[in-house]
Amino acid sequence: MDFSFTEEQQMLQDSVQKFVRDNYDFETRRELLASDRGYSSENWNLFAELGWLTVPFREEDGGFGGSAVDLMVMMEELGRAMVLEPFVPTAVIAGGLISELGTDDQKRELLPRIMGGELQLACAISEPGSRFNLANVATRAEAQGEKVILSGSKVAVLNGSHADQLLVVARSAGSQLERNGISVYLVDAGAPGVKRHGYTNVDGHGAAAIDFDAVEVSSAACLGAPGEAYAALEKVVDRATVAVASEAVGALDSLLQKTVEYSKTRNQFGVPIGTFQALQHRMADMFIECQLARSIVMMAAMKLDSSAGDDEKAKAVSAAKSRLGRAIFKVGQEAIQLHGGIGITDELDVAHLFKRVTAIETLFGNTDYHTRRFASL
Amino acid sequence: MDFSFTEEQQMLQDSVQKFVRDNYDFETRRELLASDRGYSSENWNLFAELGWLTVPFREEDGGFGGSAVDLMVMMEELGRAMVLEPFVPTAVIAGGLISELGTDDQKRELLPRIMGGELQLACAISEPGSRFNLANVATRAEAQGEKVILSGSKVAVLNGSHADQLLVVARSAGSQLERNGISVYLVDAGAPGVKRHGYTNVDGHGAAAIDFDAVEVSSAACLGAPGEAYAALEKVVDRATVAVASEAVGALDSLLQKTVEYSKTRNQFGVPIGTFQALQHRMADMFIECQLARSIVMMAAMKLDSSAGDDEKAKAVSAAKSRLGRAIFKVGQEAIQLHGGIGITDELDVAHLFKRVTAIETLFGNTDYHTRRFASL
Amino acid sequence: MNADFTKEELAFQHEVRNFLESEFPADIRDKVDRNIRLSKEDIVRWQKILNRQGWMAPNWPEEYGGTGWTPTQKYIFNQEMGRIGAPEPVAFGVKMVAPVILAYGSEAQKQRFLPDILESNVWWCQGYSEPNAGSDLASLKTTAVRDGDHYVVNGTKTWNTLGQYADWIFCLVRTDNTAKKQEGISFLLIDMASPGIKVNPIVLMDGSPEVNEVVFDNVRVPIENLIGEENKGWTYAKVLLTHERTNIARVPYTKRRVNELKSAAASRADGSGGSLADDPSFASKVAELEIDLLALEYAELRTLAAVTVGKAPGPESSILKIVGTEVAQKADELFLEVADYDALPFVPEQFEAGFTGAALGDGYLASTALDYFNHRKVSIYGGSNEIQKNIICKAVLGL
Amino acid sequence: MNADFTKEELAFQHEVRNFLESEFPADIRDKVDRNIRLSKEDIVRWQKILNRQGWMAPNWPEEYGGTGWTPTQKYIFNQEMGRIGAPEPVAFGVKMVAPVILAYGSEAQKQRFLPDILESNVWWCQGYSEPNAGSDLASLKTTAVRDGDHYVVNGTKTWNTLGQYADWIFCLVRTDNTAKKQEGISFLLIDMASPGIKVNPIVLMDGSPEVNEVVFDNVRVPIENLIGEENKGWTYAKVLLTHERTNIARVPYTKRRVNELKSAAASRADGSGGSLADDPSFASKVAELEIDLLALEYAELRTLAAVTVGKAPGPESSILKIVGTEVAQKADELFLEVADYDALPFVPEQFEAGFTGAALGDGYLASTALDYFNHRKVSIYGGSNEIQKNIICKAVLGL
Repeated sequence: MDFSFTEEQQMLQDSVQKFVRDNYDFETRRELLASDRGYSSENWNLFAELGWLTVPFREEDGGFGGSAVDLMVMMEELGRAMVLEPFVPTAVIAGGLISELGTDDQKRELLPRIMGGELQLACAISEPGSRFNLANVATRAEAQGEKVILSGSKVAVLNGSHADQLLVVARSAGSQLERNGISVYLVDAGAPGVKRHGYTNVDGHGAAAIDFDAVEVSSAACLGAPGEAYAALEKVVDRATVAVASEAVGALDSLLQKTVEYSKTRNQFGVPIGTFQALQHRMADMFIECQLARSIVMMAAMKLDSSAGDDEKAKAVSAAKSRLGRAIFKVGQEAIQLHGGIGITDELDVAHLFKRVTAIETLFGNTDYHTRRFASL
Repeated sequence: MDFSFTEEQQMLQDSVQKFVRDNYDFETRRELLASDRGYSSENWNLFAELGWLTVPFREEDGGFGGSAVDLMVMMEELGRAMVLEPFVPTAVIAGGLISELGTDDQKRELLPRIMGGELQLACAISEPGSRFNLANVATRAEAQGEKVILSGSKVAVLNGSHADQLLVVARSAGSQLERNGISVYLVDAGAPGVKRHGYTNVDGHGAAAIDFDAVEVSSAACLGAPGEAYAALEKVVDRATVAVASEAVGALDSLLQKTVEYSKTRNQFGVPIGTFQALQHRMADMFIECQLARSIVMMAAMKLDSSAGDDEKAKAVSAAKSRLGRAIFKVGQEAIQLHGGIGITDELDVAHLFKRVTAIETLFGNTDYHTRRFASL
Repeated sequence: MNADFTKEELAFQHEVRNFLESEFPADIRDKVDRNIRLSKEDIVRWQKILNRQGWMAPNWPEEYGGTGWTPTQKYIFNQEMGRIGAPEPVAFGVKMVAPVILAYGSEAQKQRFLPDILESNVWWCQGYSEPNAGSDLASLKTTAVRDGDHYVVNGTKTWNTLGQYADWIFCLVRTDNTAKKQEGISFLLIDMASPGIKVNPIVLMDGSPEVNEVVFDNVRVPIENLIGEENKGWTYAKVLLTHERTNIARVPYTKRRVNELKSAAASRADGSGGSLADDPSFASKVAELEIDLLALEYAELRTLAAVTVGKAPGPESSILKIVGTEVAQKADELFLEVADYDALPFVPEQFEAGFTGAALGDGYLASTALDYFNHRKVSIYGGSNEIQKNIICKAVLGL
Repeated sequence: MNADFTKEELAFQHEVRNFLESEFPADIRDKVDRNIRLSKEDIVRWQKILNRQGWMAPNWPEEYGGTGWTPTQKYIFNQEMGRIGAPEPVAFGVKMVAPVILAYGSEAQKQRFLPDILESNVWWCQGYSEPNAGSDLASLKTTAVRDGDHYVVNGTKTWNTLGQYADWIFCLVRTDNTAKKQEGISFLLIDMASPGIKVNPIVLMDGSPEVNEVVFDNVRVPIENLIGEENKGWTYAKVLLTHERTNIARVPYTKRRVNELKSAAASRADGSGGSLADDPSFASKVAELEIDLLALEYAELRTLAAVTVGKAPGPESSILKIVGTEVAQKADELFLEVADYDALPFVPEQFEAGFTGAALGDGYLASTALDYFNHRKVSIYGGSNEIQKNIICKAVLGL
């Protein structure tokens, strides 16, 4: 058992901290939000140059090492500054699926382009009514000779509007709730029959609802063997869950820090509001929530990297996301409440942190979902 | 709609307030607790003289009027002083069942003796494993000619060790969880085959586990028609629920009041602890809980007396008990915490109030049970 | 004590319900049902209908156009309005400035201002808060300096709700800098068309165009627009804040939200073949919310009953503010749970009349995150919940 | 970062588990399993077994009998002790007075007192709190006045746990009335057999014979029983309070409680034909508790890791106290829910060895209300949770 960072992790942390300090103040971020893409392609290229896009990948695939703790270190710092670039959709989820499921040829073809910053990807998982159940897939993949025809509707596709290529989770066999028969296909975002309806989420991140209307792909577009994708999908989504959870840990820390600072400067009744004991104890409660969230997310990342079995890993991730969810409600709401009116304006970074962590509470399964998943494993 | 007390209710309240002021200070109560019976027979006679034992009964049966609001008014005052005399088991539950189910002869025989203070009763309802489900009755009542043979085990029989007679809920037909086939029999506490194991509950109230080993009673000992008792049992238990809930409302008020008073006199760090804003706001939260509990228990009492249908009445009672349960945990725990060490000693009335309200949280269905019952109705 | 309505009360309920069913405009009702933002015109049109019926100002004395209703009737009226989703009249005129004018204004002021409020000819907004005077309202710095028969007003008011529509603003202004902070404040009515007033919109985190900053730069206000005595404004505002707590708990509104929540959950897939409403743990959370709401409703009814027998509602009504906002915010949280990913898209224009883009997700649910964000305000405004607790501690518990 | 135990750590875990399985006396284990109160003899017997193994004082320096374990080894040891239900050594000697003697005592004091602690020959108790000095511990009033080569001690100590068994007591006493309140306090060791000491039991609300008041009436204490310098006692006590937080979160204990809770729920009827463990809403509550415990465990491990790399655990460890007690109390609440009516009987003697009366209800569950009552203390003692929050505010958040 060991709780210290490796030298590489320490360097990674320093590197991300330097980037957000130099490139991601609140005003710069507001400009990005207002831009067409909603994030900066220059930043993305910089991520590639700095080697960050290699972080989720194994060394044998040309990556940094790919541990969950590496991801955690990086995401936490990105979370503090609410970085908008689609690192999780492209590198963690899509990259992760290619890494887990892809043939050697597919990996050789795609992974270097991801790590080089040349490829934006999105993974179409959820469907209307599927909620957080990864096995609930109605989108069909029908084989027709060497072709496969994809039909169905996907929602909440992160980075869906800007991705060059899409990974589509579709059912090549089995009934709607079955784990068997699920496949992942690589589809060109501009392919005939792909209808993207792009929008921005409340946290400023881009997403899309995408209809696949008899979209034709080659059978070679399937990542690995057809019908066998469920386990990898669950594993990759668990890893993405730890990534956004780590991001939230950073964001919650920011919320706490900004609230404490504000309470020291905001005067009411002739004194800083931070001198009111009722508010002090509530900030202490926020601190406790932040520390518990950090501890359990760290636990989950460490478990993913450990020799534990699949169920134990899944259980650790659900424990973390569930506990984090409670911290998100508590710390987020208290940060706004203690800021008072100014806290609910779009002018203040606190409101944006609050929106991002609230979105993360839902992403990849909300508190209640993960509490039950924990109990069921 | 009308929220004012009648003149009779006002007088009843005054009468109980005077009694507890004159007869029920904490030291007197401690002596009663230490006595063999655990309550005072003189007090019981006084209850009869003052007419309190007529409160639960209809005017046509010689009672005071029998409204749930009457009961509420009385129980709240008894609750403030943690009165130990078994008013609920004898007058509200047993008396209520006789009143609801009994034949005219049975009422004429029994009700005047209850109202006169001559009879102590207990109702044996719960069984091992039945939890709060009134239809879960395994105790059998087998007809043998003019006789009925009762066999089974009862637990948590309030006032069971001192009652002169027992009302036994038994199954004369049907399977264990069925509502049909449930009857109530009047049994002499000293009848052959009745084995009482008396004990004191954590709140100082007497109770008993009672085994019925082929106890023989006359078929005339059945209250009303055999097999038809469930609806009346549910109704009477709902009324008893409002009675103990009202008692808890009084006790919670006492807990709040004593906590606020203590906080004004207990000095730490050179000032009364009641000047610490963190504690002040927690006392404000206790006050809010007390008011919400009071409001919803009042609602339930008013609904029981209204023209609402059975389900709406049951739903109102469950709403009240559920909300009260949350108030009990919150106010009780905070009262102890704010008192600090002295609060957990047997010396202080606060600990006794805490124990009583905690017991009430369980009585006739805990918070969770009533939340679901509310949702299911 | 009696929970049943009397025959008269039942008849009144029937009357209100019939009126609302027939007179609440279908197009506005449809917007409410679809969660489309109402326009100023919608609001004014509906208020004029209410006024034609004589029900615009139940809280006013009958001689000035009030209804003369009992507290139970007011309760019934609010229940029925909430049931159908009919909006209450905007509070700033009828519920906030009017009671002050009624209690402390001159007869001339009453004649000049009240009819236009009743008839919705003039839209009022509130000028209390300032950037540095939030919970500590009395520390406000906007000054009104006497200059002949005018006051000259300078300063900045904030959290001004719907000020973009307003014709008039009622303000607390400082008329004496030398007195204790509560004692140098006056209550002034100001025409928003006066030269020197600038309204700057404040964008909230949900993107809603709801609140503003109002800047006063040497605005000249005739002295006849002063209510009551100079330097007594704090007392006027405070007395009214304590007494005018009708429907502060917003039970009818939250009841409607909870009903919408339950029907949304009933038609919402749980992802595993069932409906969310059948999920026992979700059902328990909804039940707790309904139970809280019931407790709140009876707490409010008890307060109303106390008023009936002549008692002032008193600081206990701070409970209604605290619990009313907490319950409403809890409903928002449960909506988030129902909506899952459909809560997330930020397309505020889809809630504006005339939006023709493709709807995202389950129509109604697509506003849930925005509602959750927007409603964080309710525990902050109107005297933050922390201030309400201070009031309970001081005035009720004697701490 | 690595969650896996090393090969050496796994071997150590194996060694500890084997030792406990074979050496933890079966009769004591049976009492623990049946929730029977342990006698003084039970406790001393078990501590002597631990000491024979050399594991009595993992927190001491090796030269005085400590184990030299890494923080991970200590963690493993605590986990294994908790798993089997083996009680930790009573803290007052080995964990509370000993570290003070080790850090600030003279060599003579170390030689005199430490071996008897290690060998459980002397039972220590604590004399910190006083009736009027609770959270404000430094306001204590018990005086020690120098008289020749003795101190004469007068005053009253309270919340003295298991003092009825104690041979010695360590006290904070006031030796200078003129100094600031923290600066006139000394740390004194007192033989409980000294004339003038009276131990009065305090009955707690669960009826347990656990705490006492200790009255000192002109008790003469040799000056060689003073630890360190006169008037420096507060510093000694405080430094140790901050550093000696091993296992303050009591994770292994609560883990065991949660496992007992789950097995109780599994065998408990829900009243409608099923088992309580299958009830989804109850299962969610248990899951939340387990998750909280996991978060707490890793918060503690992070603190231990910080200690390993030489950092003081610091005021963040106040979290461990707060959350550790809250989680334990939540488990008590869920036990109440499992036990329903079986929680209520008050028959404390059924938890004493040799009780022969009829058991009431489901044996183990019959203590649940008493546990719930008794454990209210944990958020009060050892620096109340309010004091811990004050520490966080001041030392961590800079408020």
